[in-house]
Amino acid sequence: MTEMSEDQVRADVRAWLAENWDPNLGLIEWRNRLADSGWGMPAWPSEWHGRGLPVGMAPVVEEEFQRIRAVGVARSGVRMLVAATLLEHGTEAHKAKFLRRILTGEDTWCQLFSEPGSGSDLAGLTTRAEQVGNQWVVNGQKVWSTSAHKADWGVLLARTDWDEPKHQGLSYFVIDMSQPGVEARPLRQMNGHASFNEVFMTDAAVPPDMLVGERGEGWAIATTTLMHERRNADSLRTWTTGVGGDERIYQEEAEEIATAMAPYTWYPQRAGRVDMVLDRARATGKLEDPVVRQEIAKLLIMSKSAEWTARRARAAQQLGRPQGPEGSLGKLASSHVARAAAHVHTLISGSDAMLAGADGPEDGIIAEILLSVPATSIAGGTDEIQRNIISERVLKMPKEHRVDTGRPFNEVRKNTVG
Amino acid sequence: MTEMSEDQVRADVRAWLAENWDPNLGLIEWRNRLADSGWGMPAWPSEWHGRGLPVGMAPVVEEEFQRIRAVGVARSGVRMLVAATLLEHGTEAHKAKFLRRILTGEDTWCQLFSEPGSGSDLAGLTTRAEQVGNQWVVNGQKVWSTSAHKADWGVLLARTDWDEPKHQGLSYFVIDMSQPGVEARPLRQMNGHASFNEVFMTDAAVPPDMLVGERGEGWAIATTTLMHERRNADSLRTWTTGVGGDERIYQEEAEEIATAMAPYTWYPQRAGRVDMVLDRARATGKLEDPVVRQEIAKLLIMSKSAEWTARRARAAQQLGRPQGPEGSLGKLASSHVARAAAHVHTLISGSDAMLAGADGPEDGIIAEILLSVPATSIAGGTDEIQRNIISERVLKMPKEHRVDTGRPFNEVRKNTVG
Amino acid sequence: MTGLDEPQRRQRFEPASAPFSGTLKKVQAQLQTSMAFSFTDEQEAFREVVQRFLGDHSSTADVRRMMETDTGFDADVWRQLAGELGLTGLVVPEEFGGQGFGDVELGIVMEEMGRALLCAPFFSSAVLATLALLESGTDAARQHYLPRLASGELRATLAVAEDGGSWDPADVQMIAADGALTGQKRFVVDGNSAEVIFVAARNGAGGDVGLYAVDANAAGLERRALNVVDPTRKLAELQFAATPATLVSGPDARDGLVTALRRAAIALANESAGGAQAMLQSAVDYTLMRVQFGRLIGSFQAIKHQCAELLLEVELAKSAAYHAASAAAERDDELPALASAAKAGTSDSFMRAAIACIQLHGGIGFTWEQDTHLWFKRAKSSEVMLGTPAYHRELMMQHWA
Amino acid sequence: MTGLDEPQRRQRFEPASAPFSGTLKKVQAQLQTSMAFSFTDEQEAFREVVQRFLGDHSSTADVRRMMETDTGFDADVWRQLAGELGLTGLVVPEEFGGQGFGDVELGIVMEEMGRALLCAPFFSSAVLATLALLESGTDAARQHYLPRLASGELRATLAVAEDGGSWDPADVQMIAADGALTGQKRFVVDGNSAEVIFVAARNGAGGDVGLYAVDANAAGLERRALNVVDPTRKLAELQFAATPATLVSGPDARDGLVTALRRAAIALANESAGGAQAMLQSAVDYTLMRVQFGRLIGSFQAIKHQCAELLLEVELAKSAAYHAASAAAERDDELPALASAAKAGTSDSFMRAAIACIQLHGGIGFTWEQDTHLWFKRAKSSEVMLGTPAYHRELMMQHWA
Repeated sequence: MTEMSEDQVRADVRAWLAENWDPNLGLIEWRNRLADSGWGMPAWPSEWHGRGLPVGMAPVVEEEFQRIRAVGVARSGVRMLVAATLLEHGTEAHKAKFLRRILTGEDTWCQLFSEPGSGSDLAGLTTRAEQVGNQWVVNGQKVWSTSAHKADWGVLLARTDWDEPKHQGLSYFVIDMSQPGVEARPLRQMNGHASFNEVFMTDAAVPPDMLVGERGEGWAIATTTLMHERRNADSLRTWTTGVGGDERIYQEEAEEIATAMAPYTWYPQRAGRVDMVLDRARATGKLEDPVVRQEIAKLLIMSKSAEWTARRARAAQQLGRPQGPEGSLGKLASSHVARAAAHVHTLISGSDAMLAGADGPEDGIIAEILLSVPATSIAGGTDEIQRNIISERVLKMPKEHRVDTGRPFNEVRKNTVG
Repeated sequence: MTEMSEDQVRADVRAWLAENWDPNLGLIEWRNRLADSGWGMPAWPSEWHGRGLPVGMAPVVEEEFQRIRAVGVARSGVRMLVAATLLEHGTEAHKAKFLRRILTGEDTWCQLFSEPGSGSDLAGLTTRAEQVGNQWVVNGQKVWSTSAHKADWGVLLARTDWDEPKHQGLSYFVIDMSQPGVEARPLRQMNGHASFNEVFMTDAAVPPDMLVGERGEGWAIATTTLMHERRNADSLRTWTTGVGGDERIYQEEAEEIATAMAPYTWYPQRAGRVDMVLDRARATGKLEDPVVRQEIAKLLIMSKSAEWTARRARAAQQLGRPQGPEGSLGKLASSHVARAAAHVHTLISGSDAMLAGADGPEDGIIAEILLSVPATSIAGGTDEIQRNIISERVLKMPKEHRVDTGRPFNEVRKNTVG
Repeated sequence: MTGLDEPQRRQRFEPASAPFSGTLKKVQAQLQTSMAFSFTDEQEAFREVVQRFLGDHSSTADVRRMMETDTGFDADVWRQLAGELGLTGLVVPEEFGGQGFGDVELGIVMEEMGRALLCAPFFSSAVLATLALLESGTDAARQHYLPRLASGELRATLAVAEDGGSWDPADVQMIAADGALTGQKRFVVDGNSAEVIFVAARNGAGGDVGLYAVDANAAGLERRALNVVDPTRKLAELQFAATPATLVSGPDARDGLVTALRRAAIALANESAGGAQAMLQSAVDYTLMRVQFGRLIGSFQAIKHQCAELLLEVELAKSAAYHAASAAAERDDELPALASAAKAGTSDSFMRAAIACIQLHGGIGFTWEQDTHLWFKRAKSSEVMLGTPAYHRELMMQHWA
Repeated sequence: MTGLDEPQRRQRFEPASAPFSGTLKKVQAQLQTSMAFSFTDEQEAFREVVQRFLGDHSSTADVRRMMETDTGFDADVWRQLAGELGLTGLVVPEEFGGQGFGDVELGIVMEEMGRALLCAPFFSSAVLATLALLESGTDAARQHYLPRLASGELRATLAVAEDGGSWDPADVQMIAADGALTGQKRFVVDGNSAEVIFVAARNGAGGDVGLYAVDANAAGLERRALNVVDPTRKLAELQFAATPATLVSGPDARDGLVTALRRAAIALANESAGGAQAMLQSAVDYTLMRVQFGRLIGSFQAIKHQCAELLLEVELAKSAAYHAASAAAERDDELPALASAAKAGTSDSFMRAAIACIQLHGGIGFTWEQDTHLWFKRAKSSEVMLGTPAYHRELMMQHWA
């Protein structure tokens, strides 16, 4: 592949779009054209629905799509993480079978990693995959899988070797979610939403060719996925800015977005909605209360300082400077901010803090904040885990004494759950 | 010894006092009479300056002393703890040599347990006592010894056996503080007071008969002392309520008290002086400030709740009920109260919080609070140690993994200090 | 159960060590002479009876079942609680068919109910309505209502707060005219299921606040269940449109209502102390069975230290609640300050304990299936019910400073 | 050092993700267009120069030596700091013989001085007095004083606060009449050693606040060192009795003084951020060499977690301080709010970091011999200097709400 200039790329994509873009196409038909041409994922290899362009060219292509409001490939859920993993670790058969339908949105995927027992200790998982005859037979329970009840396929981490140390006995599979041995049940949260599923696998079957990578490489492969997850944490924002329009393809895209976003409606509330505080205080008259003013000020100082800290980290990164401590702190800071925000919202709402839904302040948003904020200090790594990471990796303090690594998993005390 | 009735005891002491009490006696002369008669320590054995009465009779005797304002035995400093230890573990020679002069106040004692390195880990001490010829030769440094620069004798904990586990290699000695190998230097604190000493021992000599108990029993014996210390933590209050008067003995007692109390003048400030908060707020006009009022209210609720909790513990004890969790919490609660009080005093004082001594609010008391409060969460067991104790002993959570016990002390990493 | 509140059985104490200046000296003098710092053996036995009853009838399965219903309680359990245990008449004097006990025993019951999260109209009927009648009702009204309230036969509630959400009778706007009420009450506990509602209303604009009884079936009364954060405690909005009402207090019921609400705040503080205790216990129990990284999570020092701080928090809350109940039982002068101190202190502690309990459970603690959120929601609602902690701290300062 | 504050070198950023309503939107718009979130390479190099200088001249042994003196500084070090490094003229425009740098560079210097706890009249002379002249002085006064202030030849200070301890010029009571001042100023930083004192006083009772220069040797001026909690920063009380004074501002200097004090508060915030950083570093270093129970205490999880929280605290403080300095350099509209946010945030953080540092040192941390108390005392004095955190939070709300 020869190097192409930005102008050349721009000209190429523009020409192709002029030829092919039609908002009256069906969403899947259009995306098949993207997959055929490679313009949907320009940085992917040309043999797999891409054009083999440098990653830096992707924004150029995106700009041209946006200019004429052309729709891109499907991006919701874990599909992009799965695709990246399969591109890196999958067989040719995997790629042929799955990549196109990931891009078109025809197949939906879920991630089956966490278990009720695993919590902060993912590698301690105990879902079992055994070779029986010509198949893998899977038994176990997974949890925190978004949209598993609608998924066609799942990526599964299961223990295949119990005599290996905990990180070495895991394998990575693709599992067919439509089979009878797999049951996904919605898992309701304390705020009433059910954004996640529990997935029960009872003698579920996985054909041998659905093992990704080698047996025992599961942890290494899953770590790739998790790294993609971290890197793409912000992508939600990017792909949900559907442009909208009356034509068929925009209607179909809007529907797809609505479905994909449904589990996430409470996420902004989880962070505490600091943005609502001043308006709420003004509307309730509490902005005149010196005690409330102090609490608001403390919250705003903390929240703005956390934001500025994140920007310092990003600025250092963009300047290519060594990562300072400020980068590792965002998660922990957000817990403090969310908790303080819930406190301030309660202070502002007074008796109204007892009310939810249509009876509650801001049409129930305040109640949703109060009941969602506890997730911030847990989801994606508890505060306790963050403090471990910060003290060990940033402050270089001694690591916690481990009793669970370096010996056969069979001999390690297993994770339990309440 | 036959059982005596309360009335009989009261009649006896009253008769004896009528015969002997004379406020124009010298303090030491009078106390020698107490030691001879046994009325100074009625619960001590009759062969050692006591009367062998049940402990429950002591208050009866005390009442009779108070009724006619008769002075008691010397009680300042660590003397009573030393006396209790010697009574329990000392030889007859120890008792003959030391007990009387402890009671008369002629000898002053200090405790040489803590070391700069020991901190929370007293048993890790490294002061060395070696048998050289017919003597023990002591080398090492002690710290936090109150009034060591004025002491005639010290009780010393030193390591005699380095191949034993840490708690088993310690021995308990009495050391002559007046010898050249012992140097006591005042240790200044951040609040400017010097209530404690560092004690440097360089080839200090201890005759073999000044070993208390057996070699290697030091930890067990010191634990007795420390238990007495805890039990007598409140005794300071008791014995400092000198009645006063013009007669010779009262003058001498007042002088003795003033000397003994000198290191403790800042102790009330260390606890945060919650009692001053309302008056200070009133005097500065800050009592009108709603924000300050909230902080005062939080402090008072916490402080009163802590006080009520202590009373619940005492009530349960007095009723002979099993000790509830409330008993172990006082120390940790006092740290929170002290810290909150310092915060509130700063809030009330504003710019004046920068000023000390005669320029500072309340003639420097506020500054002394601000600079003394940090000791509350450290002295007598840090907050961290308290949380360990509470979680392990009260909540029955697993004990911290120990790497320093059960093997020769020589192989254990030694305590270091900054 | 006779003699439960015999003052002579209580433990008396020596003076405290730390000197307190100003008005606090007076508080302390009170403490020295009249406050109890331990429960009597009879009170402990009583607590066990209540505990056993709630153990049988208020499992979290029961709580979950009841919280999904409209009325939010089980009529059978209510009958037993009233009949067998006599709890509904606990603080009703014997002359009105009650048990004649005091605020300490009420505190014990509320603490245990907070621990077990009982779903029942106890707080609305046996506390709020009963205390309002006791503190401000006329003799006739007491004769009329108290026996049936004591027996549990009648379930009533108290309606004070309106749109602004204030429980200070001075803020009441609703007006009674010609024996009828017009206007709105909000945050009425069990307002949708109570059979009689005692309503604070003014005798004409700017008039004194009186207490009025309204029958649940009265003409012009519309009741609507509010959508609540805490489904274990039902709240309602009541619309009155020329609804017939009977004055059941003297012409000025304000002082009586204020006292009733203070005693109710103390009862609520004891409930919160019980809730906080349940959260601590649940958190510690969980850390002692949950394994992560091959170890009980309760063996991690950071977890141990959090639990130690939580224990302190809970014990301080209990002390404040017990002490206030004791003050109420003794009709102590410092009752207003101690009630507010207890309300503010315990609701902060309960909230913090619930937050910590979820945190120590990790992801599972955020699920509906796990029980912690039931207490978390009660903590959130008790935090602001009868006034926020900040409001009560300010009230406390008005009495102590 | 040219180009230290070239705005085009600064990093620009994309819009923040979280939407902010009301006035905060405006704050955010500002951020997007003009704020810097990283130091330039030149600024980093400048920081190293300052660090090296302070490493050589402000060890804790130096600090301890200087804090025991009356004037509280070393004249030789002052001369080098002024002459070789030109720090005394850092924010003085080049036309007056200064370096012409801005608040970001001033923040860097103050942060490093806070870290090293330098004892010198930098804050009084090069910050307070210099900024007061810059923001409110007449051209003649600037011509007269700034060159000598910039060269370090002259040490001046600013006297605003009086008995009430307020730095708000609106609270100034002192009256200037017939070219002379009468009354008292307190909390004057280095007021006992400064050669010129710039005094805020009213032109007659109820008159506007002007800035007056008073010579240290002027008749009727009595200076008395105050007994201070923080011996590394000297304060004085000044008594004026018909003391000759020259008006050096226009008739109404209030706005200029307010701006000068805001910029000084930002400088102080950066000093506090440096102090907090020193406390964190000292605490972590100690836990990594101190052994207890056969282990480094830094291996105890509870200690590790405290240090992690402390790091967060310190980084948030630094961000607030840096951001406010950047806003001041850009003369941003939000300067008043950001100055108060930085002052409140950093002084709370510095105090908490100092408390934690003592705690993590254990008993040794409470001794005079160990160095932590030096920063602890600075933290306490900076907490209330130029206004308490509560005062600044209220100010911030007046601008943002």
